[in-house]
Amino acid sequence: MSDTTNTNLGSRDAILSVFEGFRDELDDHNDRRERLIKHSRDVTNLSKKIIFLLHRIMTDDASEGSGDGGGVGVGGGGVGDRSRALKAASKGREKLREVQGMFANVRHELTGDRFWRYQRQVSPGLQEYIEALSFAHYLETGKLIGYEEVQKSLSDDQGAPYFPLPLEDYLLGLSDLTGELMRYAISAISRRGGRTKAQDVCVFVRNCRADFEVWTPYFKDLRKKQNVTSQSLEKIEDAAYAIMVRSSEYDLSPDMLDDIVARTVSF
Amino acid sequence: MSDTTNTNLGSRDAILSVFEGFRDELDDHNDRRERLIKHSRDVTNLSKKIIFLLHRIMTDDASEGSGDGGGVGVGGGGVGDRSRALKAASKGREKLREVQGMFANVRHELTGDRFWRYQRQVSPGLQEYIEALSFAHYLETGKLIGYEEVQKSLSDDQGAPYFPLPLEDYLLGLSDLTGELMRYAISAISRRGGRTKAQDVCVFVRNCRADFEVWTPYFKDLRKKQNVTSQSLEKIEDAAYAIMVRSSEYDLSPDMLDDIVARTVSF
Amino acid sequence: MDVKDLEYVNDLLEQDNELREKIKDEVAELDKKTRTMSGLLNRIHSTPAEQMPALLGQVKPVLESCRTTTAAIANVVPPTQFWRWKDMWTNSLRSAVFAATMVGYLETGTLLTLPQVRDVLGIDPQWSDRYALAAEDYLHGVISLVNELSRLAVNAVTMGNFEEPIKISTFVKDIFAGFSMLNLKNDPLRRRYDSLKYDIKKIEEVVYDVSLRKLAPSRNQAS
Amino acid sequence: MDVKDLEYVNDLLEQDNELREKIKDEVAELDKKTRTMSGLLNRIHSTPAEQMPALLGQVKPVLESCRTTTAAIANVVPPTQFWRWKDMWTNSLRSAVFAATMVGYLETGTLLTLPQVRDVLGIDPQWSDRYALAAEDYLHGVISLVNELSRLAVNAVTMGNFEEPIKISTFVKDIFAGFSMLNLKNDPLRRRYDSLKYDIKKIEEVVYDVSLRKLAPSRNQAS
Amino acid sequence: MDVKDLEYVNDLLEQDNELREKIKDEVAELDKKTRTMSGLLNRIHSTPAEQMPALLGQVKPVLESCRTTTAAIANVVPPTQFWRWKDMWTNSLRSAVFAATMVGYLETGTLLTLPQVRDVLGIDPQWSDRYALAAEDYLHGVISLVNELSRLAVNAVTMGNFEEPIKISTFVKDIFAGFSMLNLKNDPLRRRYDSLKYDIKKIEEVVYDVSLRKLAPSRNQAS
Amino acid sequence: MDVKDLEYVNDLLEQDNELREKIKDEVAELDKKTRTMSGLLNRIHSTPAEQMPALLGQVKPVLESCRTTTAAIANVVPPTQFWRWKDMWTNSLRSAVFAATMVGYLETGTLLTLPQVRDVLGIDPQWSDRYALAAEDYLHGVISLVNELSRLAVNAVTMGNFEEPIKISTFVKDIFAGFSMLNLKNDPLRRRYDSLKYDIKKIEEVVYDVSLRKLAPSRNQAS
Amino acid sequence: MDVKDLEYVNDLLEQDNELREKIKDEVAELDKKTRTMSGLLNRIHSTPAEQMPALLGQVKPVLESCRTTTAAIANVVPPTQFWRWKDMWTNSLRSAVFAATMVGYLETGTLLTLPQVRDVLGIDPQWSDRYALAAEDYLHGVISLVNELSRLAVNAVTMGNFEEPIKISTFVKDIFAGFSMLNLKNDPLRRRYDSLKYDIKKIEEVVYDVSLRKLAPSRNQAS
Amino acid sequence: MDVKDLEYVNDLLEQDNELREKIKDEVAELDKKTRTMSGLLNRIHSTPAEQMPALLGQVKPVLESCRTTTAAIANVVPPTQFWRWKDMWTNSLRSAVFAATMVGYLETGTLLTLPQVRDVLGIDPQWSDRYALAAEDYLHGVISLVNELSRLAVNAVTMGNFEEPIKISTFVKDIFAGFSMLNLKNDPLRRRYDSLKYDIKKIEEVVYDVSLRKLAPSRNQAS
Ligand SMILES: [Mn+2]
Ligand SMILES: [Mn+2]
Repeated sequence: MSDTTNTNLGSRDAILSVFEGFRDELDDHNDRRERLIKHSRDVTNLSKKIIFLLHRIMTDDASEGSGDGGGVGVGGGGVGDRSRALKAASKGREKLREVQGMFANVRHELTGDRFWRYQRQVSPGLQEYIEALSFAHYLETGKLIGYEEVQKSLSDDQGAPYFPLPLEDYLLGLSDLTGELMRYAISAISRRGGRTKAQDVCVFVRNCRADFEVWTPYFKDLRKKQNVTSQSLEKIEDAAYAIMVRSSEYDLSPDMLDDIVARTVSF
Repeated sequence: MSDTTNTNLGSRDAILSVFEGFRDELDDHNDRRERLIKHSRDVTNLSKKIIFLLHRIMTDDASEGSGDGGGVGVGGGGVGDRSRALKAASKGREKLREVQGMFANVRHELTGDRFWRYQRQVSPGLQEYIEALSFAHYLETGKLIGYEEVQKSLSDDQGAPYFPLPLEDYLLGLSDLTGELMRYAISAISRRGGRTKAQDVCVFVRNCRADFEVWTPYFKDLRKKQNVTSQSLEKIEDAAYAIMVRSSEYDLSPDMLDDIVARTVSF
Repeated sequence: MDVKDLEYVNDLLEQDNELREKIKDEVAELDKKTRTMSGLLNRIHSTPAEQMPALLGQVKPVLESCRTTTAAIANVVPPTQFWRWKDMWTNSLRSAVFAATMVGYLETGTLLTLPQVRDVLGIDPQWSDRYALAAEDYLHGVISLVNELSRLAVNAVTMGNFEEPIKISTFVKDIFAGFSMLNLKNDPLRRRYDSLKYDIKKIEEVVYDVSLRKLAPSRNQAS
Repeated sequence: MDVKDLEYVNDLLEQDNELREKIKDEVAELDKKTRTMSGLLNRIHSTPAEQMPALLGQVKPVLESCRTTTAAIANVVPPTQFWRWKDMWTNSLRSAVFAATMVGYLETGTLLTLPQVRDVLGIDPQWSDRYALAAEDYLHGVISLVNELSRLAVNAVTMGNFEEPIKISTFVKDIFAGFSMLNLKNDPLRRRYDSLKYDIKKIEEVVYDVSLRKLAPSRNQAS
Repeated sequence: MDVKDLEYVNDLLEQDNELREKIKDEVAELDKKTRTMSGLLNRIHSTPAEQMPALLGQVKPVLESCRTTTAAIANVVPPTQFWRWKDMWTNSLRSAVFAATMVGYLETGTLLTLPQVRDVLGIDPQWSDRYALAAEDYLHGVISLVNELSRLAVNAVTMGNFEEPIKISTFVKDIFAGFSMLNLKNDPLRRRYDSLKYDIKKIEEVVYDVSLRKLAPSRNQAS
Repeated sequence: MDVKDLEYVNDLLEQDNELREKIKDEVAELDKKTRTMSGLLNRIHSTPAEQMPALLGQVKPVLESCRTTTAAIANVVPPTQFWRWKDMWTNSLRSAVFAATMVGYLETGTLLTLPQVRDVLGIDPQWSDRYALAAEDYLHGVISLVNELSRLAVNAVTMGNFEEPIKISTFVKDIFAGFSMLNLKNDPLRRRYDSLKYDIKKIEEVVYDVSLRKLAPSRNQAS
Repeated sequence: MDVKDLEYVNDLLEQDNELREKIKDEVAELDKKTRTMSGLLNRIHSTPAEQMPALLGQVKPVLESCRTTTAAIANVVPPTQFWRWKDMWTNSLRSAVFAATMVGYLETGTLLTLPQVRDVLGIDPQWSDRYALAAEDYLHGVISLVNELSRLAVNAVTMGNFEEPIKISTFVKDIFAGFSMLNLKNDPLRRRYDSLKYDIKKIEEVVYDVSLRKLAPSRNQAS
Repeated sequence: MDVKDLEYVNDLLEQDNELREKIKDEVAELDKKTRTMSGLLNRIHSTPAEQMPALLGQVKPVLESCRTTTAAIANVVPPTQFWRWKDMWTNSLRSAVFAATMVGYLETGTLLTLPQVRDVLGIDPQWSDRYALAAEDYLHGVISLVNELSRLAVNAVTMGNFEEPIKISTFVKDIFAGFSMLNLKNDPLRRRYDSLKYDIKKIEEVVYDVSLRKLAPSRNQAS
């Protein structure tokens, strides 16, 4: 707040000096707002790159090595897919730490009541970060990341949050995840074991959509994002359907079918 | 352009190495684009501040000193107004040099064919700069700044332009000037001599509108801006009308009327 | 989403909703008060100078009663969440600032400072992360004051008070000089600041009329 | 605006307009050629393998003739203004890239590199600030190639060619791996890249059908 | 979909269409009448006080003839469907309210109440589930009245009638004070109410001009 | 504006506000129920045929509980004001129609008629001036049913149920034929009806895939 | 504005209104017929080849009856005003073109030319300044035909008719090649033409499915 | 698609394209002229009464030169296709009507009738199926005239011409009364007509200012 005196403003000079205080305050506010907008763009860009990185590792044939197979996370379907998912998650987390560092760097701009003042500026980057983080988390655990875990990722070593995580940004960030999962499922399909993976993602996204539906009355952007989720879900369902139809003509297990195809291609 | 080899892409490895080149190129492009967007925001902000500065000096009673009066520029109406206009222009130019410095700083990002590639990113700041520059120029000379003079202001000491000045940005920047002139005329009216000033601005803006009309078919944003100019012009006309109506009841010169009013106020 | 997380999110949502309802109720209270004050202050345009104190005597108790509502809102808002909920009461608060500064002007002829308005409305500076008077809101209230004073300048003359416009003129020009020092974005404050110029112009016209009626020869002998 | 400035501006405008008209004419020429090639290449879906060389023999002269048009455009565009006018021919150029890479694939089974396409279309790298093949346009052309190859995989089988889908599969997967390396914004290239996944899926289904028809036991004896 | 049910549904849709057409015709009738009245009432701005009764003599028969149309609409609308079709005549009805209250003001200098307007337009309170005058529509009509009176204040002075503006000023301020006691939602009515301030300001300025020049006999009535 | 008339008007406005709040609360209740049903019915896409009865066993109590809410709304709405407040619950009611007809289809393979849906939802035809099921809303609910069934056709196949698509195809084509006999205006209903074509096309493609591969026992029923 | 001129202008406006109403009525008639035909032609997707003639026997009388409506519209439109009112019937006319060409395809397997369609619909070429079949509308109708044939290809296979898709494929590819020779502007026609590619792709996939399973007797005809 | 029919269709499309280009060129010519006239007429706001004839002396040759362009367009448009291409010049033609009626007003103080404007612009009534002045376009031009005259009323006073506003007031009210007798649909013309009220209000306020201060000699003519 401005450092005005407590006497009436009876003269022009008094008014001018008071308004000088307002000017400094407004300039300060605008400059900070600008800095946070730029920061948010940077966070968005880096987060988008991380999402591409995760996709890249998951579709990279070269990294298809031997793995532990099975487990809670993603990629239980094919040999090596599980290890690939873990590799992706670990590489992703490494990069995500860079983003977390960026948030740590603006922590001082967002202390006290300031965070809520600048939430609209912080929000775009924050949501994109949550999208990337939750993608990595899904690859690792096959689950949706919890609110507290996201908040923890935005806290210092002592566990003190850089700023409070708005529920809205948390949910909208997660909602965007379904679009990436659709892309992931569709690319996976053309690969060995990808058919099972697509089914898993289908169930997962269907549940996301159901869970999020309850919250649509509370956040105006969520309705729109739910529509996108529905479209993504239909794409995954159609893909899963196509697999079923193709394989249903034959009396063989999916694995055996995969083997036959693999043999033909590498004749 | 990417440094691809001249052999066919027959293997996955060959393709990957070529696309690695594309990735670097695209990343480079996106990063540069981001930098220029940020730069443009900075230029816009500083230019807006300069416009406020110019208004501030022109309405600042304290700086009302003795002046040379008359002359080609603005403020010929009242004693001291001319000197105030010169002071505003000179302070404005000082600040405008800062903006010019900012353009000089990104010169290397905009060499060769790059300027036209990033024009859309540079444009918002550039137009706001031209608005501020032309305002200072108007205060100093009472005229519209020429294309070549704007281009010169964006050139180094040897006269080499930092980048070519797009005609569109030049005209759209000038078109915005009329809005500021409206504000200037309206504030001037309540001041001694301001009535003549308002008349001058009225004629000036009316001519701007007529001159620009010819170019509306060529630039799609100009039509919209011309509408804003028309509104501004009507506001100035209404103000000039009000002066005429009020003073027409009396058989005295404007100056004498001003004197009587001044005496009453400072009774 | 696993059940624990689902419940966690639902709990957070529930808390926010309750909070929103509570604030809404308190703001409705504040709103009622500012509406009463606007109604009363609308009468200044037909109240002769000598009856003004009586009118202000009606406004001031309402103004003072705002302190209770202010405290009630401040009590409900959680620490650091001032800006989160602020939109809910912004309009009412600006009206309250208008009322406070108008009373201030009518009583003393000067502009109440932001801290003074804060005092009048009972906003404790220590609540700053829960309930505060932001500079922007103070400035909006002051612009409303000027808007209304340009009307008053006209109506005062109608009631035969030829000094008021001149007083208002000086007062408003000082405020305008203050506003000119700000660097504004293209936001509502900027638009309202632009409107100030028209108020000043109107007031100057009244001053002009009043000055010349007394001293200058008229082309027609209208009276 | 004083007369000198007015004329100056009008002159600049006039020059730009003339330039635009000139470019438009040349681009119309290029456009006509790419349309002819698209028409011819549409026939690959019903052309048996042995007649393919004859078909390509019809396409190649048109492709080569693009060099003249290319040179004509490059001659008209002023130095450094490549990006200023590029939108006028972007679509046509991408179609030309598609035609060039399709011919390349059908002849050699490999993907022409950007410099190779540049050569085919007669784009001199030294013109780079007047007329160049931007990476983005090359990539768009390649995506069109993949779109069309997924159709070809289907139609090749209809014509009894069971090897082609497998060849296409390998080729397209390699290209996809390349695309996966890029960091794309939410732009048209990104949307078309997403569409590649469906092409690959379609091709894989064909490969799947073809592989299993030969080797796996069917539930019904459909044939 | 079984045939009987389908016919049932189709019948419902068909009946609605017919009803809509019937109402449309009656509303067109009402609309014609309000347009005639608007045309006539537009002349008040150039009609000297002494000729006003003659002008009102032309408007009143049209106003009375609205009763027939009103009854016709009420006859067509099925019981309980008032709110369903109301939008079709809302604008015309508001114009009729405007005409009725304007005539009322010009004749008696007072504001017709909602029940009085209902009587004038021949709306039977017993029709309330088919055709009624909603509070909202009454208020919209009154706001139109104020809009037009601010114009009249200006034109009366032009015609040399210096007392009318003062009469209008008192009348309008009273209405404004009434409105400010209503608890309006944030809807079109609210926005139009906000616009009343401009009308009042304009009227105050006319009164100011008249007072300043001592044109009206008893200046102090303005308060 | 005289005080009595003012109070009269203000009372009318106040009553409306209270009524709106009451209806809002009841509609929120209905909304919660339809949302729960949507959530449950979303599971049909992953529920094998044999577990469907269990799922419906979860939906039906919720569907039945709508009767209470329905009655509650009907109680709040004043007689004759059905059309005034209808917009507030239109969306929820359409969702309820969807849920009712979906349960109907899954249990009996037939389309519930409008009166049947009315019964299921406990809408008493005698309330018609307070709460009713308009033909338009019934049809919107049915279109939502078709939208969802086209998805179900796909997902049933994924779960290995090859007969469902054929059943759905017959059912949906019957509905479509019914719709094409209605005389629809150019309104949202019309647009949604047009969109049905895409659903039918999709279902036809599923039936095609199943028939082509002789996956369903009695293929010829599809015609 | 002098009275005579005013009446002149008002007469012109009035005549237009009447004319518009008359045309509207006739177009409603045409619209009803095309809707009936669409309903009947929708059955081709479930009608076995041997029953097709019977179905066409139902469509053709309706198609012929269009001649009367056509003549009626042509009678109402004043000479030289074809282009003024054309928008009113464009959609209906395109539907009629679709019906005519669909009947033509089903009966003869060929595409009716523009003059042939004109004959079928009874459009006299001499009416060209009142009622004509513009090239654009003919082409829109033909695109609708292709859209529907891609659906038919799918459904024919479902009904066990494996030769129809191959026939359709040849027919549609021919049309597509024709379209690609037209010089289309960037308008709705262009966009719909672009969408043809999806239909062709779908048909190719059906032919692929049939060929792969050796279901059709003479597979090589597909080329 | 048989080649002959294809060529026939392509020819039709090609002819339309050429025609469109030709008309475009002529309309560009007309457009240039109306823009020049607008530029010149813009000066009326700063031209004292005595210099007005000189200014009109500059406008009139341009206005007359429109006849050539008019004839050129009429020559290009094929008989009976007036309504097809009309949209291309509507805006320019309305500007020309504005210029013609403005010159008419400034010279004679009266409103040119539609046939008079047609004469001025050299539109032969016998061309009615190729090029005509529709009532709608005439009225749009007249509304633009009123818009500009309300500005002129203001600026004339600024230049010390106190009689012009009174002249304008009478002229414009006459036009407004004329418009209010037309039966306008709910279209752009209607909306622009509604906006005339603002122009009239503004002019009335100017007349008010002039009358109040007894600036014009014969004040009572305003009524
Ligand atoms: Mn994303
Ligand atoms: Mn500006």
